[in-house]
Amino acid sequence: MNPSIPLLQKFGYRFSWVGMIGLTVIVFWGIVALIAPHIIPHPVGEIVDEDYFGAMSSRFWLGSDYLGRDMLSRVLMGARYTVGISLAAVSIACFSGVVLGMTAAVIGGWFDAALSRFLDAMNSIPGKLSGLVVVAAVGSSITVLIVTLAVIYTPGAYRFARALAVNINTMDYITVARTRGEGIFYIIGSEILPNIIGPVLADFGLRFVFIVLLLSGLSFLGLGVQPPFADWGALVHENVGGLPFGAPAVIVPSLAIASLTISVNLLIDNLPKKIRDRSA
Amino acid sequence: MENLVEIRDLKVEATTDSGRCVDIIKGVSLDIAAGEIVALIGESGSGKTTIALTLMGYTRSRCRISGGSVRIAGKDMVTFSERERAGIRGTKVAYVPQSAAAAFNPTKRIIDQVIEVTRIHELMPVEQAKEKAIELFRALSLPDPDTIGKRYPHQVSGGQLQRLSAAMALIGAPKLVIFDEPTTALDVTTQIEVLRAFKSVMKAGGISGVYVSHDLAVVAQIADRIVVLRNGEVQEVGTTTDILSRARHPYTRQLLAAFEPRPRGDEIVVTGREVLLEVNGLVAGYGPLQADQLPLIRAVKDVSLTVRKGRNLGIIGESGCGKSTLARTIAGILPPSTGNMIFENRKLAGTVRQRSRDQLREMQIVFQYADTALNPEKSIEEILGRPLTFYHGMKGKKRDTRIEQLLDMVHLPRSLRHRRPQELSGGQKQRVNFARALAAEPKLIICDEITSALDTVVAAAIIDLLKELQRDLSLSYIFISHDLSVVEAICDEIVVMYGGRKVEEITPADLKAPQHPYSKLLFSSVPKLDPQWLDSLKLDPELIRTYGHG
Amino acid sequence: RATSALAATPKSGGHLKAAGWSASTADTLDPAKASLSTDYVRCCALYNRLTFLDKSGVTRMELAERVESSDAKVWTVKLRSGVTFHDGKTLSSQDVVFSLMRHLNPDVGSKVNSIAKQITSVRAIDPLTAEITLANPNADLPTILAMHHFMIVQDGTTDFSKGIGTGAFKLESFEPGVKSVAVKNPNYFKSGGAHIDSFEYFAISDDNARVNALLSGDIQLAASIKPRSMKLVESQPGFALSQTTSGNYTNLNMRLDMEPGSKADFVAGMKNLINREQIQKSVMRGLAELANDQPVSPASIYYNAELKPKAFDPEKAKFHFQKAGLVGQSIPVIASDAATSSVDMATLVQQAGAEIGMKFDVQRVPSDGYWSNYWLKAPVHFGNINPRPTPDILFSLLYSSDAPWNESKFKSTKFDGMLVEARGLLDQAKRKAIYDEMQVMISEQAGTVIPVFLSNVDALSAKLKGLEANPLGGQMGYAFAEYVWLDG
Amino acid sequence: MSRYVLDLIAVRLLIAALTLLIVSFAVFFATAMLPGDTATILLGQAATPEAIAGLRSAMHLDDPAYLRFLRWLGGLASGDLGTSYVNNVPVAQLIGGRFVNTMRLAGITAMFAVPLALTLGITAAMFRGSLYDRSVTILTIGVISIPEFMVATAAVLVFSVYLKWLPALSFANDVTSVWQLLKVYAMPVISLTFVVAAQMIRMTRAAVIDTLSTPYVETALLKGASRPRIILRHALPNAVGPIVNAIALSLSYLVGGVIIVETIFNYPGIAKLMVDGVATRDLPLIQSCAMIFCVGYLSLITLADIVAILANPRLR
Ligand SMILES: Nc1ncnc2c1ncn2[C@@H]1O[C@H](COP(=O)(O)OP(=O)(O)OP(=O)(O)O)[C@@H](O)[C@H]1O
Ligand SMILES: Nc1ncnc2c1ncn2[C@@H]1O[C@H](COP(=O)(O)OP(=O)(O)OP(=O)(O)O)[C@@H](O)[C@H]1O
Ligand SMILES: [Mg+2]
Ligand SMILES: [Mg+2]
Ligand code: NI
Repeated sequence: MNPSIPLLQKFGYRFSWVGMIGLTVIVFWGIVALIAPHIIPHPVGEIVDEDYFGAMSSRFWLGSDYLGRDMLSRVLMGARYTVGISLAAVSIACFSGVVLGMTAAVIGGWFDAALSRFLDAMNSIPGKLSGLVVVAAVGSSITVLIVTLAVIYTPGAYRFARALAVNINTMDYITVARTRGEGIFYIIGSEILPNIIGPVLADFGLRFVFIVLLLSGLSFLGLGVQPPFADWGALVHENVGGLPFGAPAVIVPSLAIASLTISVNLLIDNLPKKIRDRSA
Repeated sequence: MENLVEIRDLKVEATTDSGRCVDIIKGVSLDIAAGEIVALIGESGSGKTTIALTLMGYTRSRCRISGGSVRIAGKDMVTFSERERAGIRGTKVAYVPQSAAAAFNPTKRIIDQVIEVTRIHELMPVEQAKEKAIELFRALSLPDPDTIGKRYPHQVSGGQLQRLSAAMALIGAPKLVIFDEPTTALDVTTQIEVLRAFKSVMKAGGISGVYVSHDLAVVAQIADRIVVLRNGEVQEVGTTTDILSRARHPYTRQLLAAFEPRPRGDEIVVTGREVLLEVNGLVAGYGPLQADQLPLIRAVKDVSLTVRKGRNLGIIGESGCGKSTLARTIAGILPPSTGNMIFENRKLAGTVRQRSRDQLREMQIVFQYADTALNPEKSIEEILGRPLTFYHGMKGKKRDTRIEQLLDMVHLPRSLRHRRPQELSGGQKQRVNFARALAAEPKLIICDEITSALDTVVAAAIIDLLKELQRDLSLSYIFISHDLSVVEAICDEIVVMYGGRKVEEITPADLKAPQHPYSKLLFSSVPKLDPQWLDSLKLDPELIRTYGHG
Repeated sequence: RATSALAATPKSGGHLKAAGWSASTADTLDPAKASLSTDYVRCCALYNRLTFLDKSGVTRMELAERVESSDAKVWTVKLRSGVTFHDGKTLSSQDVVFSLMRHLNPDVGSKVNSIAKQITSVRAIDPLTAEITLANPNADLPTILAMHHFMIVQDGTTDFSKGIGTGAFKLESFEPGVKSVAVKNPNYFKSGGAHIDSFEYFAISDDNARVNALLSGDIQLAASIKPRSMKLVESQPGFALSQTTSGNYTNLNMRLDMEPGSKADFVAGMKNLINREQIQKSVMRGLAELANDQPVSPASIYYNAELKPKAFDPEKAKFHFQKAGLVGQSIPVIASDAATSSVDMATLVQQAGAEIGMKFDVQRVPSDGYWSNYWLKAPVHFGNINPRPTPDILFSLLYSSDAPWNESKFKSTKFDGMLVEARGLLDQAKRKAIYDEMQVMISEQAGTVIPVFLSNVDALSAKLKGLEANPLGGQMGYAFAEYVWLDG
Repeated sequence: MSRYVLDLIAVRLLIAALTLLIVSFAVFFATAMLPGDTATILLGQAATPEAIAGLRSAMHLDDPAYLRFLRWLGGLASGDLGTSYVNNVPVAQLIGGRFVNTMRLAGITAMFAVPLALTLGITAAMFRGSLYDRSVTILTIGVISIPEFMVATAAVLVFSVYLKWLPALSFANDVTSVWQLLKVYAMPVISLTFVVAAQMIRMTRAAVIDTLSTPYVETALLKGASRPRIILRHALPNAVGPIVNAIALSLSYLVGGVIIVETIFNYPGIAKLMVDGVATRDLPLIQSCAMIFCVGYLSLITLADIVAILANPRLR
């Protein structure tokens, strides 16, 4: 059996240690994102090292980057952008995708058909390309990035949620709610959503990874957060020249990304479960 | 060692969500002789399926055998390794599941699934296995035995599928076959055919059987001995005749009593005879509209009926005759193609959307499957509370009180309010389902087969409840069922449907003498508690040819 | 290291694979339209110019035998005889007329249209003599003709996809945005012709990928690598670097006709705030020479060595900003990957500004469309200027009042007058005196900060010999294919 | 194939045409939003107003954009993809070879990634909750969360620069033997597999687990069937629908989403072509590439639906 956390058990929840680890890492990065400006040892833009791609040392815990800037400071500040932008974008994408998907499933008919075709059309254009076009057209700012990433990933979330909701929509309890005369918002919010939330969250986790990746992909194509700041993906990219030397400047942000995405998925796969006893 | 099966002090425990262990079978002992058929009966959740499955050395996930022994032909299934058990499954002991429809893999042809046992255990060459399967199909009086195997599960009827799953169990020539409620989901006319087929095949092969059911009348036709279970314990064991005629245990008596038909007495004080609902020339169905503005599949064809205040209308007919479709049309879920409805002297629009909130409130529908009619993610409190808030704007304390009243009304403990549907038994779920309809304070409740999935005790309790509530709240019911005794017990008028049409309308007084031939067939197919009933039953072959569906 | 191979005798044969850094479907073999270095390299392999610049910046004759004038206004070009195009046709003065005049036709979309405008007519005098008439005297014409765009193509050519020229290589295949393959031209007019048998050229836009392709042996030359990749190349045996400091620079422009550049103190402050040493050391890792806010590079004979770079002096900068009343105000600075290293430079300025209370809002914009949308337009932005062979071209393109690319909108009638005066002078010493003064004027008055001249580093396999630096740019002024050979 | 499937294909074709139309309009508006046009971009730093005007008229870019777009759309109806603004080459010719390259890379990656992902997904489901299952989950997430360019660059460093086993570049046209094909494609395929496998693994695992709890799987178990038999014969055929859907979605990424891999391995495919098109505002090229991506996506999705239907006798 799964070892679980006794404290939560008291409140009627079971929470596996794997999920706990995930949560801890996420909370850690969340806190870092919040307090980063106050704890960074050097300003992110300042060149403090004579050398570049410096190794870890007591002065620069995580070495220095391609310009000789302090990597620790840059990674800590990068958390703000990666965590902030990705989380915001994935939340918007999943929220709108799921709401639209459920609505389409419930309303059906031409609304469903039109929306599905439209979003299919959007989905068929590769994300990096639409990102490229949008950012080239309206410039790069945090808001633009969030909205663009969200728009790119909405159709996918829609497709996924709609498929789930269509199944739920055939259940009798939805019919019951309808014959009661309930409105669409009650039906999607209170009847359908609780039944698809599990897979939707799992999808959220995967989509989060994709958004972090796309963000770094955009920085590869020269778009993204404004200097001197950089998200982790951009940090990896700008320092990828240090790879042959095994520079921490490229390894550390990669690890940071992996730690965050893995944790989000571990947490989602191991969310606290309410303990329900059939015979209790 | 003369008994084929010897179960000694069997204990099965389950691990609950919180990691607690609960005993679900508490020391059951049981013998089955070679060639004997033993029935396990008892209410839902009494452990019938669990015991039956231990005979194959199998328990559902999160359960395990915690003590005792299950010996089959001298070998203890409990101590066997998983590999040894697999060797016995299908060859020595075989299982006919409760719902054949779910037990067949929808993507594979029937014949491949039927002969799979022979391939797994390498019993015989494929060709030979197929021939044997066809023989079995014939023995089980399946139509087109040579070709039926080439079909997919969804291409045959429920009754046929149930017999096919028996063939699947019999192909490995097992010594013991376990039938888990094989006829519960079938209508009476089909049930007879299936029971007959089972009985003759078992007799012919001298096979032992375990027959799990909640229906005493069915069990009476097929079993040599009956084991009565409750809460994972054996209450009483005896030969079929003994149990039926000389039951000692009070619970057994209760089961028997519940089976006694209790026709609707005249104790109901009917205040008026005004018309509540009038339905005229209703046509409804599924699929795209045809040139004549009617749907492709017409499930309800020109049905008219009247429900009066304080009186109940029963609708019976075989599976697929359009009962549910009619109910859904009246409830506004499925818009009618033609015909009109008048409710409380006002015209009733075809769809829910066009009906007023009051009209919706005054007519409630209770679905057949409580499992799918209750949202698994909501607590009982939320389920019952929503119509209260929605129709009556109740909140907070007032709503809580009312929820408790409703739970009292349907005889459910108040402590249940925080549970979720999957934590309730079938009967409890159906009561919640019904309480939700009551919460709206309706004038008419359409009950679509609400007792079909329940055991007789619980079903009888629900019928009593309906009657009681009708007295207190002056309701009317439309009561849909394939089970004649239930309809008889509660309805003032009965409509018999066949193939989407209303073939006859009868009052309980004429019950014993229906006019329409189909009604006659239907009425005569209801099993009796008499063990000889099935063997002595002679149905008009002409009727069967016209209305049966082999 | 590249120079050590010079003494060796060239070997014939072999297939050379080399990679530049940018390519797109816009790749062209039309010299007039050439815009990317890849285009230059291909054109140099396929065509010839009338003149070219050698490694020390001296103008030499190529297709022309002589380019002469008595007044610097009417020039006579005498062509070499017996030069044939790849398709067998003989080069004639008519081809020269066509090749030069097409730059004046707006339909051609020539990149040197504005320079070509000083040509009023080109006439064929006889099959091997052409006469070029200029609007105003310009003693630099022979050098101007050495620009890559003025390659000689065949008279009447409209379809350039065949790449028919007089060059050392004949085109075998060309896919825009993918690659080109050319084989040695056996009838090349220069004795000996090219050393290598065939030449494959393409672009790898990712810097690390380009270096890795070289190190793995897939290519023999990776053009223009980043300073940071040098360490890796140096650490591997069998590879060499070739460094060229030409006149290429990335500059910060402050438009003098707009806030905040219209405040003289802002411009002065910025010139003090830019840390040239740090740019040279940290951003360019030493691959740069300090510059002094004017465009003539130290490699040029006209370079004013007296003019010293301004010192990094935040206090003085602060004084100027305070005087301009700009402290505390947020000033947008536009940078882009399109202008080499501009983002890093901007970050340095931003950091230095932060220390004296100046807030610079660095906006990195996409490279895509940078030149048409931001460059010359934004109040404070970065530019990147490729080397030009003469001060006259630089000044008239970038600093005269009517210059098409007057980045800071610098206007001075005195400057304009001096430009015209120097242009007509055939006496080099007199011109240098005038150019010296003009360099001082730009450095003091224009709204441009030119912190450093960027070096170009090409990485190559040690087997590739004969590559020399050239003031026109990396890859031997883009013309290496004709001169290099493969050893072993 | 039954009438149902044929009907479905017919309807899908109609819908596809409609979707393509929507996409082309969307792409048109997006392109129109981009600053600058082909003339200004081509001239770059040399873009003086007269030069721009001249080039524009020479390239016939004077007409309003929507007119040019409608003309292109008209041409498309007759199968003509138009002519590139930038180099006057028919778009079909520009795309031709690169399209083949893209399909080849996608095909080889699919041949490699799909079986791998299915095996991992199915085995993870089989041993659900085990250490193996957990490692597969963490590894797949870990692997996709490392940026593509990092994976690709690291692979090149190791296999090309240090070990010198594989070429750093993948020019598709140099291939003459199978061995060479393997060598040339090894690294791009590995990098792409990293990217696309995760989603397929997760979906496969989830779908198989879903079917493992069905009564017919229990029936098979009670027939004495072995674990592999249960998974392969009973669970898998019923999980085909969601699995092929996930495969289709992942593969559609291989058609248009591989810019980074194309860039790093200098592989001439259409993703890079479209980026070029965007950079030069080459409307016919952009549109044609978008059409290809859209057709690729739609055919994959439709194919997935058809496979799902064929796998389910109830829908056949
Ligand atoms: N995994 C489990 N955890 C806890 N309790 C369980 C679990 N599985 C079954 N039970 C309990 O075991 C008891 C016996 O269940 P079983 O399925 O054998 O009943 P049954 O008599 O076949 O009922 P039915 O007529 O509804 O099929 C029930 O009370 C049920 O609640
Ligand atoms: N959604 C649907 N689409 C097409 N046909 C349907 C649909 N639902 C039911 N039918 C068909 O309509 C007919 C009547 O079905 P209905 O559900 O009303 O039967 P029923 O009398 O309630 O049967 P049962 O006793 O099995 O519940 C059947 O032949 C059925 O196959
Ligand atoms: Mg059971
Ligand atoms: Mg029904
Ligand atoms: Ni029944």
